[in-house]
Amino acid sequence: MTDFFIGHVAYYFIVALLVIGLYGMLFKKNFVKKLIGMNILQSSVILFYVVSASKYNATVPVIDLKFGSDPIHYINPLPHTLMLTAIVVSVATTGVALALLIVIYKRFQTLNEDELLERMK
Amino acid sequence: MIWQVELIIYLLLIASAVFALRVKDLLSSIVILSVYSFGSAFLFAILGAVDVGFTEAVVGAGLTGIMFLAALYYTTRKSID
Amino acid sequence: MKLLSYILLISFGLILVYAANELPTRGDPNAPINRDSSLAGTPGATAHYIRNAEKDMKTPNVVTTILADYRGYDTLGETTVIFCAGIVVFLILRKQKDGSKV
Amino acid sequence: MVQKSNSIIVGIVSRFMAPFIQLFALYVIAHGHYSPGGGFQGGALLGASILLLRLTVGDKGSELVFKKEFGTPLSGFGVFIYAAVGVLAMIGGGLYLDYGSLPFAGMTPAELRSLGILLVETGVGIGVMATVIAIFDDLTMRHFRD
Repeated sequence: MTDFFIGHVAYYFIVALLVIGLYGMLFKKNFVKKLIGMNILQSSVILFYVVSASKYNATVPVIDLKFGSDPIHYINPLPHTLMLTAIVVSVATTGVALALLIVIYKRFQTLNEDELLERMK
Repeated sequence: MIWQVELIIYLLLIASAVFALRVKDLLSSIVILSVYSFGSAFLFAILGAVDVGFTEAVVGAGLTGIMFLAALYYTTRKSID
Repeated sequence: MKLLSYILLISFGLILVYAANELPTRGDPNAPINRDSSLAGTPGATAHYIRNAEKDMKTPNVVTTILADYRGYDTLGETTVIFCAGIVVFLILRKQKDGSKV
Repeated sequence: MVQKSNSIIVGIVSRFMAPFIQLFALYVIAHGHYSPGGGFQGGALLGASILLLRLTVGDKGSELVFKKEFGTPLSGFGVFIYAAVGVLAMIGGGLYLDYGSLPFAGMTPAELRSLGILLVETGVGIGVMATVIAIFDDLTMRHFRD
């Protein structure tokens, strides 16, 4: 039971982070808060991939002469690569979203969802 | 891969995520988001993903915060919820 | 209506927790992601990358080799995505010629 | 439009720190073969050093380092370097982005692949750096002030 908990506790926390991010995106009315929730959600998904790539009794994926190139000694590098690109794309999407926020504020003078819907009429 | 250390960082992550969404002032909210990013970068590093941790520390804790600040400079920092 | 949304959110989290119980133990060397070959018998990608990285391109950092060489086409598209994001921000925020509001 | 910082200490310390950050970023790009690092991290660090100058020294001082007009064209140039390396491999007789057949004489395919990775990472670094700076400059454009 303890072993199961230790092996799976990371997943539970990641689910909690994902739900928190989703809560921020769905229930917060302020657009910046929604963006912060989106960042938290993205980060939790990246965390999930990295956690699932980890391996006991293994080292970082840089080939070491002491171990040779046997895959059993190294952590799985493929999810790291994919998540590396995901992080850099996330900063680009954040930039686009912030540009849209600035345009919205310049035109409607608000960042609140309800007020925005009211003023768009 | 010491799971007690990981547990502490996960608790820090959850606390910072909740507070980043709860705080009324958007400026402090962004600073707490940077704390969240840096904590997750530390977690990546101890999970063995040094490249991902490096990137997250530079991008998540640095550049994203700067961009949010630049956007807040032209909008408002008050939030109702 | 708000209560229903909360219930949906919490049940979504519970479903994810239930699904996470079926995942392999974290760090298990025999998990499907770390296996040498898949269930169908085809060789696993990761093992191939780690075995051949040093021999193929004299680069010890396996993440760099996968990023730039084995999956170079992927990274090309990804760089294009970043470039497009820069262009889009420029197009959204540029000064309008007729002086109209953005 | 970012104003110059009023504090002398912030200005001097950030002007002192920025070249070292850039040096470290170049080291990260060039040494990405042997240690954690590569184009994305080095480019983000280069961009961060310029943004540090933008935030503390102000627009006038930091445009001596990186002009605002260069942001968007340079990001396209980074992508161009990446694609051009692929075309170069095609000229050498291989497939697209197959660095083993780059047309440089006197090198084994393994060394050619190592060189190709370095060229590609340079392109990625330039692209990421320029895009980050361009996004920041667009977000803080002058005509939004009035």
